[in-house]
Amino acid sequence: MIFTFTDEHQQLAAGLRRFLQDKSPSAEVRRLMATEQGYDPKTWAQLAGQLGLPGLVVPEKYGGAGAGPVELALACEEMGRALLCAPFFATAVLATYALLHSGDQAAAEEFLPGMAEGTTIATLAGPEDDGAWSTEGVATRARRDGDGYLLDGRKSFVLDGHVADLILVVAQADAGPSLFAVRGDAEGLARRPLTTLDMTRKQAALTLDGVPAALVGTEGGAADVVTRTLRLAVIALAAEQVGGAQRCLDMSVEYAKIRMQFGRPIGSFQAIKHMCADMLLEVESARSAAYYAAWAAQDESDELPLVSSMAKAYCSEAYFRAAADNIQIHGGI
Amino acid sequence: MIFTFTDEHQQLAAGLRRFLQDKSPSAEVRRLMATEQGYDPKTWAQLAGQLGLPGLVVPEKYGGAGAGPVELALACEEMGRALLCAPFFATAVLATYALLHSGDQAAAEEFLPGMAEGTTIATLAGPEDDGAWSTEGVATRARRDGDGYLLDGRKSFVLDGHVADLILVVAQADAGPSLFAVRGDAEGLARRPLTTLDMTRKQAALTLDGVPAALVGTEGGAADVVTRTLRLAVIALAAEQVGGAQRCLDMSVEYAKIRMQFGRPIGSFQAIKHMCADMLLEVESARSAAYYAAWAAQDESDELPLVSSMAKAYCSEAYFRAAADNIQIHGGI
Amino acid sequence: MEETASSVRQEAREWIDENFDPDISLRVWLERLADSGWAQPGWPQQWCGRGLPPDLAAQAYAEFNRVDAPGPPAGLGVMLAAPTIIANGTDDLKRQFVRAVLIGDHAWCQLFSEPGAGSDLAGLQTRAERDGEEFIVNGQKVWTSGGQGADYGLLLARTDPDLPKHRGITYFALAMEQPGVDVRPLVQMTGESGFSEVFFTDARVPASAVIGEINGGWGVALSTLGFERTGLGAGSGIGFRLSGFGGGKLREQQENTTVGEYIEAAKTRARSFGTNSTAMIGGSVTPLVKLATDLGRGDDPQARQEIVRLHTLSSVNNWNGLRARAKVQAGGRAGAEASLGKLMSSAIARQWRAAASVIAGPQDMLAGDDGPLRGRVALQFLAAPGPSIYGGSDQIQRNIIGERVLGLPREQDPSRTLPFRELRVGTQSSKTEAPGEAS
Amino acid sequence: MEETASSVRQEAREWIDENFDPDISLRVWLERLADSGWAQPGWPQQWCGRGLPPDLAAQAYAEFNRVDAPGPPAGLGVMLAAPTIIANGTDDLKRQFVRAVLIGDHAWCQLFSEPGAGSDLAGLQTRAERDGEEFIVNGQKVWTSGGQGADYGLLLARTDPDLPKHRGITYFALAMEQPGVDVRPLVQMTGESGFSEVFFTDARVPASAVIGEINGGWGVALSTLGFERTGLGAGSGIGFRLSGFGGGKLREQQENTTVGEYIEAAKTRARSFGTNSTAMIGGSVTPLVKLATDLGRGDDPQARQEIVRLHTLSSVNNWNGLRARAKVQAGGRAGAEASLGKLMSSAIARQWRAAASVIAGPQDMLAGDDGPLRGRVALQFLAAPGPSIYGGSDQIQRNIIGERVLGLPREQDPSRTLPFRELRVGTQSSKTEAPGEAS
Repeated sequence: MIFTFTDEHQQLAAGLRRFLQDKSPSAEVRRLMATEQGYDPKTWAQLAGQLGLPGLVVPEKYGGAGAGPVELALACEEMGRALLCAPFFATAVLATYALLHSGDQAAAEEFLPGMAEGTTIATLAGPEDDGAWSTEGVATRARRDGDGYLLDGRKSFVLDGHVADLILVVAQADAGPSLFAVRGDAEGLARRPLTTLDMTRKQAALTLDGVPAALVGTEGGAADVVTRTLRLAVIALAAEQVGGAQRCLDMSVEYAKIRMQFGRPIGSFQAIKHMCADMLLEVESARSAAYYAAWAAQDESDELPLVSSMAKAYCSEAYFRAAADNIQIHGGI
Repeated sequence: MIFTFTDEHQQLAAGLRRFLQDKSPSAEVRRLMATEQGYDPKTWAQLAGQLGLPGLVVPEKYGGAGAGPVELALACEEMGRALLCAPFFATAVLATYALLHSGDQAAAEEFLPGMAEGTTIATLAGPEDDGAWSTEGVATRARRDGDGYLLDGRKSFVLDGHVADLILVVAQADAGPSLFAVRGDAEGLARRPLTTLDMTRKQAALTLDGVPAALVGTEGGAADVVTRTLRLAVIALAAEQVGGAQRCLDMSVEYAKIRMQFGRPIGSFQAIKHMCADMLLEVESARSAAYYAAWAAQDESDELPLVSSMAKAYCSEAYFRAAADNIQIHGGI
Repeated sequence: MEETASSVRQEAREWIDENFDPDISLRVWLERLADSGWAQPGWPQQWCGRGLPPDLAAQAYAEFNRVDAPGPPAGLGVMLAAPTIIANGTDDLKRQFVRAVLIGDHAWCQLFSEPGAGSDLAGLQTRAERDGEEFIVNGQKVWTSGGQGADYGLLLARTDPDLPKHRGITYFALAMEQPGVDVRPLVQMTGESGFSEVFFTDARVPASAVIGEINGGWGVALSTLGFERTGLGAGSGIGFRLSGFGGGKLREQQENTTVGEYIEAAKTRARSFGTNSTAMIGGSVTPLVKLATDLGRGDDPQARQEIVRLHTLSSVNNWNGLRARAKVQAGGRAGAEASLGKLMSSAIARQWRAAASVIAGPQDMLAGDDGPLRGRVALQFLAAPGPSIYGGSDQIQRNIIGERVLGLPREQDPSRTLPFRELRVGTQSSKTEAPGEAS
Repeated sequence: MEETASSVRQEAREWIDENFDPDISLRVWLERLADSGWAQPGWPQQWCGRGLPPDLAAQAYAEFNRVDAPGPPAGLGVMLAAPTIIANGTDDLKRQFVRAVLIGDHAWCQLFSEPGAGSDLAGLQTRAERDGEEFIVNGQKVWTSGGQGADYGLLLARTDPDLPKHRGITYFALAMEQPGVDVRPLVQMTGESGFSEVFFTDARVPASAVIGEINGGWGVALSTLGFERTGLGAGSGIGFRLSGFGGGKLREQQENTTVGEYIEAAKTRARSFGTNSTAMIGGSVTPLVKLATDLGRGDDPQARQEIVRLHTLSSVNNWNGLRARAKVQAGGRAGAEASLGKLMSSAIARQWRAAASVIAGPQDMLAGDDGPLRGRVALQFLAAPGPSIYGGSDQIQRNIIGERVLGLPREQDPSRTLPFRELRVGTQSSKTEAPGEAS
């Protein structure tokens, strides 16, 4: 039932939280975000080996845990709380859902087991230079080459594109925008890391110059795959934002209790107290929104398109404000 | 020089403030706003006789004071502060500027002296049912009838239209939107007072059924007249809003100093103190905006179209927030 | 036998099959409901309830809502008076008042706020002086909802001004129909009159009507305020979807309306407003979408942004309520999300106004039949400041959330320890002052 | 002879005709300016000024700005140190420091804030202990702007912890180039390093370098903070449009640059950024309009609303400054509008960020050369929280406006009377704590 969490849910979240407290403290996040690679392969391997996290929503028949959007949301909330630097969102959300939604069983069998066990880092390359996810204006082209295809064009804003072993590329084929599997080490593929504002989540620009590729799903099928994938992915992102916002609130409240000015804790001043109260309002509301959307996804509700967008929009603004207020309360650390 | 007020300016404002404190206290405003007429003819006559206010920007040759937009702004600020219920804005701003901008000397000679001495209440009827001031979509039509015209159509949102002796109506003539003078008691004219949210400023809907009218200015000239009139009128309105907002701030601060809760004045709580500080920021900024725009108008600066709109937009929001915060601080009186 | 979700549902279903009849009068139905304990399954068994925990009570409500059965009259009687009396009153008071509320014999009002005591309720000045077996009440209350129809009032009055402000207050159940009580309606900006001022001139209340201890009224008041906060705002969503009506003045009508008629009328109201309340539009975007479409602004990007912003706020508020409810139903306690509805409802009222204003454009200047949505936009405009003030202002809510939920330290308040006599309250000029400010 | 606007203008014009020469070095020019009194016409005649009231000083500046003449180096020396010393220092200190600041011999930094003393500056813990004719300084300062290039620092240190916090503080002019002073740059979110931490380990300052009285430093600090508030935010707009540069470390460059070269370089900078400052874009919409146009979003209604909102805020802020200036020029005193620039500049920074974010869309995720406006959008994004914290947080500004401008009552502050020793300050764990919070 909606908003009713099972013991398994709670264990998932608690276990992951413990793992991340240990493996992804602030200092480690700062260290990793300053590297070009952007994540620690050892931690990633442990996330896979100990917790099976990369395969969380991968069906069991492909070696995953077969969990649903609610479990994913809970996991993402914990990762957002820890600002985990890892290719989880690209691999385990974007690429995983894209493969599943493509309906291509052969591709699923080929790629998902490696993704689930953490040995294949994967991503979805939709946007080009304008950053739009809409498949309509895609300029990257696919041309037939024997049994396969060759891709030419540019992709940008590709999450973890600089390290991905598998890149699912949206390109125009004869029948319209289609999804293709490209190896990270494919010939003709040049990858350039982009300088990102959020250094904990790396992005890359790709140049494709006759890159060999395999069709995933059917020609002309990418629009539907991308739409359905994003619908679920933004819920995961919203949950991640809830985790981050909650951490901001926790930090603010903790600091406001111990920081003394004018002979009293700053949290006793209404200016700070009310800011914290408003943060709580927004963080809890964001959580309700993300969870509701996750349940709508789990239940395959008709509301999903609406509520997933609402959750994403609300959680983004709540996280932004929580981060800004957290800075203000800490006063410039 | 910009923002430099003369002794005359200060005397104008101080004199008007004293007059309004006497003639337009809260109780009187409440009384008048509940009447259909919406103003006190005796006070209006005194405003004209003692202070020459209706003719403030009417050139001296038409019996006015020949003042400019800066004096008008100062006067409007005082009227806004007192929430004066009177047909000033319709007569002395909208209709006066429209007549002056029409370039029609005969009309100016015919109407302005009476408007300046307060015996003619005048207004400008631009918008129709959709409330837009744009002259492009005007549906009211003017047809030739001997030397004059007959008007057919509907006008709405006509300020003080229910009591005006002279209504300047925008209507489509052969050469395009044109301005026409219509007597308040003309045959074929039906006026219906509208129920307004702001009860201190009355509006009316007009139905024109073959109403005799005289062309003011040239056929096809209304677009320019209306644009230039509004450019000045919104500055007067902005100044009026500054006065109202300042009054809200004054009331808030005064109350916050004397209202005791939890053994201390509520103004000592940051929640209230900071609200008042933000109000001050906005009220003073609104004042700077309104004054700057008034000076741009006075100097006939090229900036005028831009800054008059900026002043109007900023002052509207500042006034709204000041009023809302004033209610919050008073807590529901 | 221990109750379970399914045992409760079955019991309720069986009782409904036997007792629910659209052709009986609302009066008879409410009596059956009260006497069976199903009217408030969460109340104690000996006081018209069934002693069920909230999650099981919710199971029962679901059964009643399945057949649209009306519950006891909504209002302060069920929401505040009876729970306060059950928790703090003597058995005599419980006998006198609990069932009476459920069957709609008594309507109640709350006599707490004063011109000088709004946010700082403990600064109240209305006096109750002992006179044998009675107290004599003098003073003034304000912002009394439903003061005109009320049969009884929950009165806070000062009984010892030499004690610090929180410690000299006594809580009474006062009969409103007596010569010393004068109820005068207040007219709001909207032109409506939902509140009253209440003046006491030697009004009388028996000492037996004290709820709790003499001079111990503050603790009792806090329990009432707790019930109030749960009732306003998002609410838990637990209870009868449809409420009956009552109060001494509506007794006859209650007997002349059948349950079936009443349900039908309620459904008709709900259809016309998209809600079963006629009071406030709340956060519904439906009328605004209609307005935007009517005015040809359905494609305006700003109008759309504002509408979605409103829809998101009010959806999120509902989801907060659902989440709190799910925790309760799962046998847990509602968390922080339960304290947020009040603050959120202020934001929703403001956003409704902002959205309406963008959509209505120039039409926003008009009210009454000339105004958009036949005046409802203007009414909402004028009503919008209300939610951030009544029932504890936004500022007080933020204090409460900051202190009680987040555990932030309170401000020092020296006025807590001063004898009340030495304390300055209000503006000390009772004629012109304004109550209920927001600090 | 009494000076008038026209006599001042004429005098300035004549002096400029005789002394202004694009071919002399910036160094020579600054010396001429300082010795003539034109560098700061508002300062006293005996201390490198001309003793003119603000309105007449403004007349003089107008003449210098007509020929783009550079004024004395911008920075804390002219803005804070010299005015503080002129107002509070001994004549020896004035001789040592005032002219040196105007000709760029000394750059200054401000050693006020500490990890435990941000908003509550008087809670500072850095100690200065008397040792014969010297004081020995130990402790830590933070958020020191320009700490790395500074020759001297305005230091606040505690000299008597047995007095209440405001009364045991002394104000010093401390030489930065000495073994006991360790300046460590802080890296900001933007990757820049404009601030330092400064650690004192037995640093030394002569007793003759005390500004004001021993234990009387708080009053002196308030005068410095007054100068600071006028300098940050909108500013009065009065002064040289263009500033020279200086500080001991730039002495050579000062002598090798001609006035003409310097003016030309400044103009080039101004053209490329639409402002003569490279530090912050401030409220300029120009780059955002360009960005919107480049990205094809020039017609986007939301982008346009945000851009105009920004332009309005920053215009209004300028107008507030102009209005304050006009009052001063008319011989009056600046009113409330002069205190608002600081708070407004925070709002402008936030609005710049909000507008840029709407315009940039997905590009907003990128920084450095990949980012919009070659990374400046990202830099501004990270810099935006700054103005609401430094130089007195928004919350402190609102306290000041509420109390000093509007006359609202202060909160009780029992910590004002406690001996400093008994006071808890900061987080009491100096290693991990964060300074300058916002209350």
